[in-house]
Amino acid sequence: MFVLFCPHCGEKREEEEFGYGGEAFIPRPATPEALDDEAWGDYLFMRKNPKGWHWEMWSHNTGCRKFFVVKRNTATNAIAGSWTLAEGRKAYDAEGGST
Amino acid sequence: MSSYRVRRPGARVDFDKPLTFSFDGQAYDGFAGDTLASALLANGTRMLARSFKYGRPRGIIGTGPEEPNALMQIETGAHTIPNLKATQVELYDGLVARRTTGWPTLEFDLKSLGGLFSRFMPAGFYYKTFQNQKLWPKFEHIIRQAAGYGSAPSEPDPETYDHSHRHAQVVIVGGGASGLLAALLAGRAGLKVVLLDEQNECGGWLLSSPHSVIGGEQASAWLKSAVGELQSLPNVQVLTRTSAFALHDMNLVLAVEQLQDHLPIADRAAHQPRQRLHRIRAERVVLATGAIERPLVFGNNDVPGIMTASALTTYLNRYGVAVGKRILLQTSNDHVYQGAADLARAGCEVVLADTRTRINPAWEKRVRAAGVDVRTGFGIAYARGRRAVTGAQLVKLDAQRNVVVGSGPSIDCDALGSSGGLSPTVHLYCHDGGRPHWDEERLAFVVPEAGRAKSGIYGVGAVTGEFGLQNALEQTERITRELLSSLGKSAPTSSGNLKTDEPDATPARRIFRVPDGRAEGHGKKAFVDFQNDVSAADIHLAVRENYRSIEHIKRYTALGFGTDQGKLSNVNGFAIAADVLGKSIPEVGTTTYRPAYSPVTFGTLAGAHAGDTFEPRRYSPMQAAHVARGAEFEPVGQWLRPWYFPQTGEDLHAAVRRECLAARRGVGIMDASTLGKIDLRGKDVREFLNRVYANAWTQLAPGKCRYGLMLDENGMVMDDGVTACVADNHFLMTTTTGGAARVMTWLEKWHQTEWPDLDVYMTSVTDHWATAAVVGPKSRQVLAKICSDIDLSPSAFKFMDWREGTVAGVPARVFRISFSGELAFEVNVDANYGHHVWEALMDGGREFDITPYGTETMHVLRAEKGFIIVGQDTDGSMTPLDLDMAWAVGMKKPFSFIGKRSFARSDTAGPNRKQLVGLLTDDPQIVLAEGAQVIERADVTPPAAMLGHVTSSYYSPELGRSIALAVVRDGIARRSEDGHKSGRDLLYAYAGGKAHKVTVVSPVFVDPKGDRQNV
Amino acid sequence: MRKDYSSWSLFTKGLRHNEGWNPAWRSAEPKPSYDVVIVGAGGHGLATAYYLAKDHGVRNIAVLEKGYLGGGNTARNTTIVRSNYLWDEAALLYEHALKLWEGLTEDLNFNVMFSQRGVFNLGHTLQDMRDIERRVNANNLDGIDAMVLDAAEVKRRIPILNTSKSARYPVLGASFQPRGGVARHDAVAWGFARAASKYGVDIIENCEVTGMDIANGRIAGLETTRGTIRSERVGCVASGHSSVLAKMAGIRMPIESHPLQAFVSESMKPVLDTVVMSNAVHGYASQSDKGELVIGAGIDHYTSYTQRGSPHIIEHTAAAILELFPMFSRARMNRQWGGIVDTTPDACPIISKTKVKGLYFNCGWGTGGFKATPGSGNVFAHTIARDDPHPLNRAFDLARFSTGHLIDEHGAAGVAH
Amino acid sequence: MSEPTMRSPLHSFGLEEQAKPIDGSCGVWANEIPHLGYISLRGNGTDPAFVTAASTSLGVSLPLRPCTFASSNGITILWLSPDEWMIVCPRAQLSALLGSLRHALTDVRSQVVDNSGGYTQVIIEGPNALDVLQHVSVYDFAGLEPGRVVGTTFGKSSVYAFRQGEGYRVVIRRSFADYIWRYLVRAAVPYGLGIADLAGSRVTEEGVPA
Repeated sequence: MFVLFCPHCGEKREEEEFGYGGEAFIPRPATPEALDDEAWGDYLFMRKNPKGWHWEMWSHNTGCRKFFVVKRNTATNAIAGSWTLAEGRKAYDAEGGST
Repeated sequence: MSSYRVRRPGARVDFDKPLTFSFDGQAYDGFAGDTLASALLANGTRMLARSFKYGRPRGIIGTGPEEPNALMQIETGAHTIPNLKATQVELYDGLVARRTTGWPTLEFDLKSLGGLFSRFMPAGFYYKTFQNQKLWPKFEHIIRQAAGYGSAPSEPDPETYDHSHRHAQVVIVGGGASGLLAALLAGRAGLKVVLLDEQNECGGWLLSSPHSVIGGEQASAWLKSAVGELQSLPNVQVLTRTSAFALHDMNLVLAVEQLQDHLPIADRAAHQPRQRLHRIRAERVVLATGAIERPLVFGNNDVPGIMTASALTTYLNRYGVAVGKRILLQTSNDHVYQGAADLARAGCEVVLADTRTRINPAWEKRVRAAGVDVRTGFGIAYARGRRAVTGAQLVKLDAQRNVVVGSGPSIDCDALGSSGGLSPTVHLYCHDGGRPHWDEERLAFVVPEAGRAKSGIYGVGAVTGEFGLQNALEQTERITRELLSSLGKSAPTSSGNLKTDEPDATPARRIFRVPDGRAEGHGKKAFVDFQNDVSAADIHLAVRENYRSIEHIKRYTALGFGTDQGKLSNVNGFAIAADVLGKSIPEVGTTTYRPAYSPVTFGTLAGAHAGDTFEPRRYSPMQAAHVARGAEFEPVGQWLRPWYFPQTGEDLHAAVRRECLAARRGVGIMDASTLGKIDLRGKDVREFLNRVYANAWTQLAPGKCRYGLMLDENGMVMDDGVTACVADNHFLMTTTTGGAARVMTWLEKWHQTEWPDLDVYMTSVTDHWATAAVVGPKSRQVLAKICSDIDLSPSAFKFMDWREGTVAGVPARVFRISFSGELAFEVNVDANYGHHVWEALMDGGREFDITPYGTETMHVLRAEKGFIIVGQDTDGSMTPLDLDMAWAVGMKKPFSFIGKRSFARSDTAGPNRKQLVGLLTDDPQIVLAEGAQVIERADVTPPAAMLGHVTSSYYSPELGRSIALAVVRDGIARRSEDGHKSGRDLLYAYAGGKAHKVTVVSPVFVDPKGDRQNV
Repeated sequence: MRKDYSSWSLFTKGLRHNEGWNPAWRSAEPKPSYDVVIVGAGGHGLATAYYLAKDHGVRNIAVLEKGYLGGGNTARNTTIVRSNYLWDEAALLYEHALKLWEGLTEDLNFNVMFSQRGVFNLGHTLQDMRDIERRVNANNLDGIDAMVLDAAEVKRRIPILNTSKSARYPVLGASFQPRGGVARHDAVAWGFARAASKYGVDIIENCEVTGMDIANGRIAGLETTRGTIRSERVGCVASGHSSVLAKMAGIRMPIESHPLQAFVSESMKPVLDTVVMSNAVHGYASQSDKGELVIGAGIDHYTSYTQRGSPHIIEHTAAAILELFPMFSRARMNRQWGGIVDTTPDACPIISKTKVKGLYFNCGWGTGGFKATPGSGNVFAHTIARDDPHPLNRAFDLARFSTGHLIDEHGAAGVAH
Repeated sequence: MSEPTMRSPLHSFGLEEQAKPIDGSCGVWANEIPHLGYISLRGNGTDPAFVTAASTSLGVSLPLRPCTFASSNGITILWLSPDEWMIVCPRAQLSALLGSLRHALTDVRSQVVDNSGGYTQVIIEGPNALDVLQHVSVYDFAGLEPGRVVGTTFGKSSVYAFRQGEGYRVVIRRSFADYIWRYLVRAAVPYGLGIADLAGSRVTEEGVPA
């Protein structure tokens, strides 16, 4: 069971306070109608699901109700850090946006 | 006192407090401080179980959680507990214990007949026989008759359990010498420390060895002062009778504290839970879990009276029980020597057979001085005796290789202890992904001493392979200082003199299976896992059959799968497998363990999540009013809602019929408080709504309401509800009862992740508003009686309008919306006034015979109108178009709203979609089953193609006939508008073996033009 | 195939100290090339190899396993077998499997202890009962045994079940599939391994795939920790690790790998002779022939490959089981564990060709994999052998995530099992 | 028609009748503080216009540090998130505060919502109050300092909790109140639970003591 640092509340809290929000940084296509079925299906359903470092979202359900970004290793459950959505995006981009 | 009792100085039993208890109906004596095991041994009981597979007589082997045989049924009736290990049951006066194996009696066990044919029942024999699938149930029945140890009680549990969530800087698991020292150092440094020990007092091995020396004083004195100091430190909490059973990610230790089981039932405190689950989140975890001695594997090593050597010592020194008068000890190492001397000094005749030819001279001198007969270079080929050990045949071993080189003496004994070395208790270290490593010198899987310091996990003492007391203490001090400095602390003073009187250790012999000079499988059965009757030969067989991975070996033979979790057996099993495979032990695999370290009561896991606090039950503000009126309730999500309000003698159908007619012809009232409500405000609210709803919201004026459909990005309907425009930048959304939380999170997610720039805030006001829906042609008259400041006239207050005013003296928002198709007003007030307003409406409606109704009538009324219930008429595979609700989809909105793009996919846009329709049975009195399948022909011979299913079905009192909603393939085109021209409207609905003829019609059965809600 | 496991062989070999038993399967060294390579020696992969050899005459087959065979979800599930799914596509696929289960022990000459003790799915709300009615009727029309039972009948059949009306989730009824039951999970992998091996299939353990050789849109071979293996047909059956393999082929998968936990009690005298599942309280239980209660928990919400989940899930499940069976309050959990389940958006598997010619995937079974083992292997073998899906798995292709033809089984798949 | 009367979420437990003055007889004392005013306030904590307008109209500075609260003049403002606060006030001040807030924030990106029907407050005091909170919540209450407020779990529901005076306050949602109270009572059994008499104390007069 994890302890996650909520970047808004500024505290480490137990996992039970949080909800898992799935893979982070899957932007909604700006013009969905311009996509073919496969590209739309990719956005809807395809996920990286890496074995290793994973950028993901959690929401602090019982606390500030904010979504934030966590970088977690799915092979070990080690956590590299938590960020607000905006800060997380910067950190993710600085890594080249890869896993 | 029985002849097995020895008054040992330093023993932890109180000879001044005699107790009585019973085992299998016979009364016995014991003393306070005994375990059930020590008391039984003191009474001379040797056989107290039969083995699982072969029915062999079995006795006590160990002293704690490693015990594989002595599984007991403790107490009777509602208090009974199955499978407790006698070694862990603290004796109390009046304790009732029963055996869990041996049928019909312990003396004669039916399984022992099978045991005679054990050569035909090797590991995995099930897989090779009983291959007739038809006969297998019969075989299985017989197998199940013989299965299992104890029994669960058949009555509800009279005791309770709870959880406690703690946070500590340092958690130390194990209160032996190392754990105590670590706790002292951390405690003195001012850290918040929790020390856990599974026994009734701290001390660990020191309790079995009270005459050891630490820093010049006796261990018992050192122990007393250490415990005393810890108790004086306010920042240190010592929890005894508390077994740490799991270590989870990020240093979460789970431990069970026993609060009651050691007390006579009559003395247990009713207000205290039986057990408490501590969930302790720690910055640092120190594993000081010690080690468990493993026995050697030799022929007939399961005969009662054969134990681990340390168990013999513990029973003597801690419990004052000399298990035998003539004792044979078999060892491969130094650990048994102190105990051998103690046993001899206690008056036992002791023969010590060491498999080594070169033994520790210092120890040899000490034991010989005590009168021990030491024989070197001998192993036990097999033990003698059946229900109690009577002796053993020794063989001469080669000095290096584990082979027999000659015969040895036959030695008589009435107790036999063996030691193959110590197995560190590495269980917890494995739970969160740690892997112990094999130490070939110490012949043990050990936790590295710095553990995984990076993640805050340390090991000290025997668990790291430091088996000597002095070494362990010195190492503990060193490691604990490292730990302290990692937390920015230092140990203020030296822990003083930690010197002991142990001689330097001599290397142990690498031996696990003592050879008997015969090929494996030819000699006497030599057990590795006692509880699962796994012998050395079984491991050989597994390897022979190519079950070569250690996991295969374990699973094929069941090695380590018992309730002792392989504490005695795993290393021996690994070593034997390694020998057969010609590999080293680490090549065979690393031992790993899963929680629980020792079994945990289900009730403890559940804690307070039981009975009326199992899960939240949510109530509306008007709950008391409903209870007072005799409502029956229906769980809807977490809520409990009134289902119907039966009057005397009414069943569901009669009540619903009365309620429906009241709403259609007079006035009814329903509690709609449970609907989700979200207040949205900001200048971009309309745009936000345009994006999250299928509908368009740009034109909705203040004072107006609109029904909306919410879709997921897959285009499927996920929620619906009415949203009101309060002001240009202010809306109030309602959601389904079950969907409220999901919708709130959904909206927040979109806003936070995709559209943070939209000026909109949303706040749940579900609980703020109490909502009473007043429904029916007379609803206006009812409302008029208690609301004077809203013009309720049809021209001033139209359908889908809302107004602010005062109802029953309370500020209210009144919505003229309808889920029944009738004239209706939904009155919303501050929930604190919900009960008051409900009663006021009931009072005001009395002259109109106002009738409260529940969810069932609500369902009938809405089904008569073809209004959907999301989750009942939809199942996550329905688009608005499938529901024939294109009117609620704003395809022209500039922003591609959530779900829109998915409509255009080939399948979603394709033909033959399932679509919402109405169904009418030919026989108007037949009410179809909800969930009936719609088929084309009356022939129901499988496979019959299904076109859809009935989603809602009721008897309509208004129409005097049954009605149903269904989703049917291409249903909209099948609807019968003008007779049965094409015949495609004629179908069958199948349920419970019957097919009923139905006609596909429009889903709107009552008032198709919608006139009634507009009056 | 010679049936060399029998009571007679136990007798004769027993007389000779059980020294005459042969290896259950042959451990092979990898050859340079195979006609078909199956990646993943779990139940599904081994079954695929077995049916490829037996039904399709393919002889030159290898099954690669990164660990030991049957060590993934085959070894970690709660052994429930049933076919009462909601949608035709899924129900017929699982029913195909169930029919194979019914002959599997004899077919494999290996007792997989398939015990048809029946499976109850409890209904606790009116909507549960609607869903049960819908599913049972659909099952009947598909020729699958199923019935709806009311609360009194459920109580009669499971006397120890708490059917009190005051329960948080009172039992209103159940669906019951008499032919459902449990099987011995490890035996399924071993039985298929042994049978496939007899057909000459090479089972290669400790052989991890590290890369795929794809040229001109065709699979040509695999890089492994035991060298390069060439093959023009590769079937991946790697459950939780499917995304990792797919990435090697440049394919995106609609899969997320989640921990799924389970636990067993200590062995107790049998009191529960059937399988009981409940979506509403989130738990399910059966009692093994050894007397252990085998209990499945819900899925952990986050993704993980660690084979362990969070303890509050276990605690919740224990509470759920006590809500159903209060008499187990004083029973004890002996051991808990976790598997990695590969979940899809519609809780249905993917048994599909891919855009890489000759590369096939069988994954996404989520919590339903064990019960499908023989059926999954059977239709996947067909798909690989013919380079064309079997009619029963045609609907389970990857294209459905583009066309929108999802088969939403969340309701019937319900809690993990 | 009867006069409008309020029923608090825990009304059905009849706590008022069971209340007695706090003494040494129980390890835990608890009771509901009913009928307070609750205002949900949303706005951007980094927007000076919002913060100033809200603080001025409330007469209390909006707490901006995460997980803190501010009390003054009987009003308590709980920080819930960077853009959300809960204002707890005596009922008597509710409409005035709502009015002045809405007025002050008319042109500022914000939301002011009366949520008074949706919440109630429970006070938990006594020597074992911390033990009880450790039973019911995963939060490290031993480490909760005065002046801090946290949103956390309470069994399988959630609460906002803060320390005030000798004890703790939990703000709970109305529909969960029945569950939360039962859960609390259950957790308190080992220590003995007394229903604290709060009548006449400043607690009920002002909602929350300064």
